[in-house]
Amino acid sequence: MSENDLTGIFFYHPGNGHVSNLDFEELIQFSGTFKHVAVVWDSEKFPLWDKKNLESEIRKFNLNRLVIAGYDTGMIKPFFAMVFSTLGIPVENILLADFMEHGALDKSYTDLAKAIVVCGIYNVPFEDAAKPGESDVCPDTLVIGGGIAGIEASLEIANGNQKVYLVEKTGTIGGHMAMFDKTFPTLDCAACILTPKMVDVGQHPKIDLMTYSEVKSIEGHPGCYKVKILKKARRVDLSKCIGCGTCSEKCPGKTYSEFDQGTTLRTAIYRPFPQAVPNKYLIDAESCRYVQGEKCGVCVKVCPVPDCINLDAKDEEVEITIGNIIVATGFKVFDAKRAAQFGYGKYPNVLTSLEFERLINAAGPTGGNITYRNKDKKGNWVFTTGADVPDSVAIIHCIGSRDENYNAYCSKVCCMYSLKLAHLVKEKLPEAEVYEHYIDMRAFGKGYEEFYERIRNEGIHIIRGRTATVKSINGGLIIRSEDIESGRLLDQKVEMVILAVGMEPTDDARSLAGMLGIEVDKYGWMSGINNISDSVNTRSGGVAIAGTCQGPKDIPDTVVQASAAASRVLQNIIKGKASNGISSLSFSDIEKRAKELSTIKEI
Amino acid sequence: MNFEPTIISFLCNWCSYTGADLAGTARMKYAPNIRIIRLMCSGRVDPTFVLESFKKGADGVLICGCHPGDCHYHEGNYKCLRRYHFLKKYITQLGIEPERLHLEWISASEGKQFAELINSFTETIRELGPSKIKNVIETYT
Amino acid sequence: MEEIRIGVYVCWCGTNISKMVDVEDVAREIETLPYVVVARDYKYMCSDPGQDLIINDIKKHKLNRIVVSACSPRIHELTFRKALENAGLNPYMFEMANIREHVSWVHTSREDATKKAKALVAGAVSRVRWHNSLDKRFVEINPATLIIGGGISGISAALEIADSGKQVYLIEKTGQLGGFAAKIDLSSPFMYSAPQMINPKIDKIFKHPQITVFLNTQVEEMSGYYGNFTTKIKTEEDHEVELKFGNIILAIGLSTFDPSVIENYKYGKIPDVITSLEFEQYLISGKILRKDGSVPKNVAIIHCVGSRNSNYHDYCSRLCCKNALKYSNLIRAAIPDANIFELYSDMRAMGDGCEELYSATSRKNVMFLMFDQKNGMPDIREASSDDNCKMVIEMDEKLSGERVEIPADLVILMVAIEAQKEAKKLAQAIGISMCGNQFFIERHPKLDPVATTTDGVYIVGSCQAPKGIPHSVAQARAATARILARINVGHVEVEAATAKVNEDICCGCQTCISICPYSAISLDEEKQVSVVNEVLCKGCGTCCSACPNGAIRAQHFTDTQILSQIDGLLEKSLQLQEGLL
Amino acid sequence: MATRVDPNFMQSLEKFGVKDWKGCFHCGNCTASCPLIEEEYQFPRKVIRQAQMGLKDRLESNIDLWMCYFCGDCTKTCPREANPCELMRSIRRYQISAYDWTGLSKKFFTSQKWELSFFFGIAILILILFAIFLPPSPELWTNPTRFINEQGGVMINNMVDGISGEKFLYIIHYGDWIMAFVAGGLLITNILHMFYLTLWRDKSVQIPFYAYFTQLWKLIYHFATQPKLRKCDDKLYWLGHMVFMTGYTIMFVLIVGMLPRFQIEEVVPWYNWQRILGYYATIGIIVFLIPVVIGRFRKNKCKLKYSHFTDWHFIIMLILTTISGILIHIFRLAGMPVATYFSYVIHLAILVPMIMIEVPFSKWSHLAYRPFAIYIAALKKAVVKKKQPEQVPVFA
Repeated sequence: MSENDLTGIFFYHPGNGHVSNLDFEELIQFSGTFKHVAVVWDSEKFPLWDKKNLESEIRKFNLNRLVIAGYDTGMIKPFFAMVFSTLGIPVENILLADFMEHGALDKSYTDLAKAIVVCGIYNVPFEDAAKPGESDVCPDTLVIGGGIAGIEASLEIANGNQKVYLVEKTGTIGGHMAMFDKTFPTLDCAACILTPKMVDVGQHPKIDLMTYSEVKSIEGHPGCYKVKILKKARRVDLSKCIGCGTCSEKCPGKTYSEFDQGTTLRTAIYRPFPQAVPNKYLIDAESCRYVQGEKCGVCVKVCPVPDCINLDAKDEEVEITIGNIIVATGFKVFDAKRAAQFGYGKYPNVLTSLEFERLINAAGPTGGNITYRNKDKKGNWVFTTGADVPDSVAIIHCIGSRDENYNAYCSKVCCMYSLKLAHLVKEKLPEAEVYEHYIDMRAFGKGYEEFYERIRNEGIHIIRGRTATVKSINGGLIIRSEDIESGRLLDQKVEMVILAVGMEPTDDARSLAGMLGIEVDKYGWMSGINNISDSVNTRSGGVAIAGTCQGPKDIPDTVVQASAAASRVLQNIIKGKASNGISSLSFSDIEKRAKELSTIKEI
Repeated sequence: MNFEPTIISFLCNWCSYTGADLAGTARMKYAPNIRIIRLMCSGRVDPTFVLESFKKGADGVLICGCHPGDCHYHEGNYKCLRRYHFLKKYITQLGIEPERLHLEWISASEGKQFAELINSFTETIRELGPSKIKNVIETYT
Repeated sequence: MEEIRIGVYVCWCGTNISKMVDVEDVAREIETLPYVVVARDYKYMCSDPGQDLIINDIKKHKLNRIVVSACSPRIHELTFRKALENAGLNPYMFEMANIREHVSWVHTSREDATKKAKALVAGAVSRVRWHNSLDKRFVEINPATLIIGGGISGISAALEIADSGKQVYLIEKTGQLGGFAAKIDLSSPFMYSAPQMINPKIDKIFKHPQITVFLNTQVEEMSGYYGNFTTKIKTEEDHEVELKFGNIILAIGLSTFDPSVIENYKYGKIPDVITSLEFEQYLISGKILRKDGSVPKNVAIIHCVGSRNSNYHDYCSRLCCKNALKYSNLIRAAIPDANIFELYSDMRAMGDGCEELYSATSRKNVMFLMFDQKNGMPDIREASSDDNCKMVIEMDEKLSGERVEIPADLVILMVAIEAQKEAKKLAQAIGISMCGNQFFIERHPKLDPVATTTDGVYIVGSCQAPKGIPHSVAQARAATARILARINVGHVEVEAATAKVNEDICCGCQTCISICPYSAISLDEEKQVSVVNEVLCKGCGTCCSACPNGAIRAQHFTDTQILSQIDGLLEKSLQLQEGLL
Repeated sequence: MATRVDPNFMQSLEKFGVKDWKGCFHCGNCTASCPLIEEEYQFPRKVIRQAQMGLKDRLESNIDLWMCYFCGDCTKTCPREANPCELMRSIRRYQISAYDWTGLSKKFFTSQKWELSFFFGIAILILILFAIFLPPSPELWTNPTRFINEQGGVMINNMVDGISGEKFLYIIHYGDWIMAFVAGGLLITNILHMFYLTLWRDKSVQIPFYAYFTQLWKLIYHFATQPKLRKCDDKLYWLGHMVFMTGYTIMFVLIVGMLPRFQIEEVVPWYNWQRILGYYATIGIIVFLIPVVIGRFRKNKCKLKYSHFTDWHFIIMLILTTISGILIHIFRLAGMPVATYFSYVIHLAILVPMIMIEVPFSKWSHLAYRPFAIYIAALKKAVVKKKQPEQVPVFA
């Protein structure tokens, strides 16, 4: 080996951004042991922006290659590239060994970090060196979550003639999309495009649909998992229920409807919504008088089918064997009560966007009429049909998103659905004034910008400037914001405020991810192997993620990701082999392979 | 009382029908005088269809297809265009004003153009008044 | 001949239809038409209970023709056909009347709309009488796949399919694989090295036994049909090769906007006004320098060049904002004391890690200045000697309301993403449609974003709409899921509504043969009649209207059916205009 | 005419105490969450923008900044944690230095060394002046009873050798006047400069002469009652600040304006007006300062989170002045002439440089700038109001 092939390593650990307790000292010591590594620098002890110094250092050690290891390595690459190019060393010889890219997030991944550095030192692509082994695969698949992502993934696999178990926590599939009224930017009615898919799932001979069920435990390895599924007591026999609804008419137990976002009341024995799949009733233990120990049982008496309702039914547990798992658990909406300045929960006519989706939906609480929310006799907040209609509605963007007090990330869809809601308000109430208060209008997808243009021309007031407060005055609401483009302060009196709430990971995302060996990011979104080149596969091999459990996204992106996850599963099934996942590899495996593949000869 | 014409329209499935659907999803408003028949291609528009429509009482016939070069079946719209010119001459000989038959290219993204077309064509027919051929046929049958 | 029993179902579609159309009245009136046995209305016909309603009625009333009057058949025809099948009825005994997209959503008078709805339903009823049973047909699927375009989408799709052991033909028009991803240095927002990501994949492609790569090759024409396509290509060595494959993935990627048409930006006139793509070259070479070799002190980055403006492109190119943020960070690293300006109109930093990148960038002394993309595009001029910089950008800054000038030594234009120039030609060769802006159009923008209206042809990556690497990869995989599923099943059902020759009437004039765009018709030399190849026939019906004898029938679109529909539509009892009576 | 942006301006503001400003993405939340904002004032976002872009002229002429009383509401809800409040305060420091034509203010704000040297320079000058011209009488040690009056208190004006009580009193009195004249003179010229920067420089604005009188009540009203502070912060803080401010003013008036009637040989009973006012002022200053100091250590309030060194200097000088003042009083009552003399000298050695720094150049000057800013804003408004009818055709 000639002197020219000496490698330098620069460890970069920026203090901001990444909260990592990775032991850089150990890594620095470790990388110094390689013979062709001439020098190891530590960013904390290196005069980073001094080009003259770097030039002389490179000359001193006669470096020809440089590995930048650590976090955000790309961020400083141009600095080294500028120096390399002035010294006449090929810039391609700067290699990034990014810990973030390959998933070495904290101290528990020190070995992985070492492996990443070794690949850099040997000039071997990490994915070539870190190639996990494969196991035989069981052809059945488990899909967790029955929203649009789960539906799409299940159909995709089942259409390939493979068995799918679809496990859904609630009583029906459909997820959030079923709650929407219209979808942007085509204004397709969400139910019109979704319900046929739901029906397909319900009828597909290859899909075993398990609603009102949860995954309890998972054992095994990629290609063969034994999964215990808790089937919560539905108390209504799915095979017997004819969905007539007589039970619900007579049921005395009342509670807020989850599907309608609490805008309506439902009975204890209920069907989540009229197009639910399976279109059968179930009993919610919390609000059922009988289950809560009171004397009841009306539903059993009125049910026309004998032995259909069994109020004493118990939860069941089933075990299935599957080879691949797709996680599509979705998101939850930001709890608007956390941002008290907007008055949600305090003023009845401050609504979240999802509540408004229900309100404006033809199947919603008022049959699609926009009315005020009032207190009824029992003190419940309900929308009353036939009441007055608001003549001014404000939509406030970025509630709980792009805000370092809550969630720093952008929820991606709020701008577009807000525009859609504005359009729907204008359509239903042509006389009403509609205001949109936004920071940056993020109309990014196909046809979105055109949609934005169209809404702008519909007479909707689109105002740049975040609203700071919502207050109540004389029954109306006063929203305060700055109109940034004219530089004026606006105190607007409106009658209804819609808060465009962002997306958050579901409450059980972390525990499920832990059970499956999936990484979650600092917010709780699940992450794939690599956020750029592979956001679907996960470290644990047999598990793929799809949809909004990976991060906020719109419906097309969700559908695409679901299909992508299904592709991974189908590929495994067709091959008959499943990858064991990076987490199955040890440091020495990767090091050994990197050495074998290396084109750099050791001294 | 204003004359409200009845117009039969033949739309190709891939471009024009989709364009008409788009006019709907975009809630563009147009005159309610049109009756749409979906065909797979404007090339399927048989001269008989047009003549029968007039015979049975249509005041106007509108044919829409994909823009030249965009035909889902490569060149069906060109075939249609040829028949259209021929038909125009033919109906004139029958005593029907040639303006009552119209061909227009509407793509899948031209919802707006579709709505505007319907409005302007309806207006044209309204100005022409009821089709005289109807009375002729009624008299002789 | 069996007795004709028609069931008619009028959908409310929530309030979508019922608001403008008196659906109950429609059902009531239609019930009086001949052959109609039942006519009902229901809130959501497409829902499970709605479909059950039809199925139960078919059994109960022995219906053998069904009309559903609801939304566009493009949305739900298949849904209801399936329901008919479930009830044991041939799916083609069905007709849909579109009273939503074509009635309730476009009209303003409830009276007129109801009248029109009645006419449309009557048309459908009188048409469905003449419907015939058509049989399902299956086509074997060739397990090989053709992928056009060797960018990141094409590469990902190729590897995905080939890794499951299926043959892939990868065609690339240039001399190397990698596409746009190979022209950039670092990916946004995480700044991972793009060559380190894509080069191993390219190596893998060339080594893969299941992938045949054709470089410097273009597809001129395509024949065949879903499951069995054929194309002839000329390889680099001028060999003519015939490829047979079952599915096509179009991944032809993107090109960029030429900013010289925007006069304000003086691209091509001032040497140090460069495009984002040129700047990527600066980054790859490690030389962020002006054309005269000096280090720029002031760097300005202008967003939305050619995007979001009706003079150029209406759409948002999606990637420019996050790439611009990337550039700011990288320039800050390369020239720590540079003044960096970002001129933007909306900061569209959405998606994983982008908002965080925006936040981090603004904390690195980057000055963000907002302009109006429609009416206030900045002006670049060469600086005078006392300006202490090479160029001056003048603009109306929207956040402050001031007119300001910005010193610049290097200006980077974030150019819009455009469709490939040859996209249109390719679309015509393969038979798929395009949007107004030359991107390929997908089957459904929400629920079917990678399939096209032509079965077996998929569009992935930026040729569908501008998108970044993660989304392109995901789309490539989404398409492969579909293909792998079909290959795994081995065959697929095809359209049954094809043309059919009545040999008794056919005189063998061969008009149809010359007119068929798919060469699906041939002459039976012995009988001297035309014969239709039902797999090749796509059912356009052009031949039927050309046949002088009426010997060819376009099944499901027969003359009788269409003429009866006209009859129904003009039914006098349902006429709009009483003056005609 | 386009203004050139200055990307490095914000950096230079960091010395004035700007913190966390970089994250701002101009959502407008701060402006909208401000309880004080009125239609015509545009802050804090607009101010942040002007600062970010380095529009110096705009900032110097920006009167709206003074309408902010630092309640911290904007900082609390800022989505990018850009701390608009601190930025506003820091830019006010920048403005004070811009109003000051001598350039000393800028030096004081940006360099601790400068301020301390100035302080000690004047303090030592005072000590030297005392040592040379007003040295203690040796009898303070040898015959202390000579300096005790009938009530048992020290006769404060007779402690210097060879100078009669009356003469001593008037030397100090005129000394005070000189100090007040210099400090006040500087302040007044700075205020005039403020008028120039914010009002007169813009030639398009013509203030009708009568407006200067009709709007004068605003100056006095806001100076005396600080109604905006009450609207902005919690009432207790306003009350504390009010007591502090009045105490301070009373003390100033007593010492500078009427020293011959305040600093008298006779020890008056506790209920005498002089002592009552003195006690009020002392307690007022202390009661307000103690929680502020504790707050600045604990950083328990938004406005107390970041302390610029000039804030600490001001507080320390004030505390030392107050303590030395209290000591004079105690020693005097206790009949300790030596201690009284030295605490008197030290008191002056702290007080004089404090006044010289704070009144024209530093934090204290907000006492003048704020009400004047409100006055100027009112004048501007008067112009706007007057202009509008002119645009209406006369013969309409």
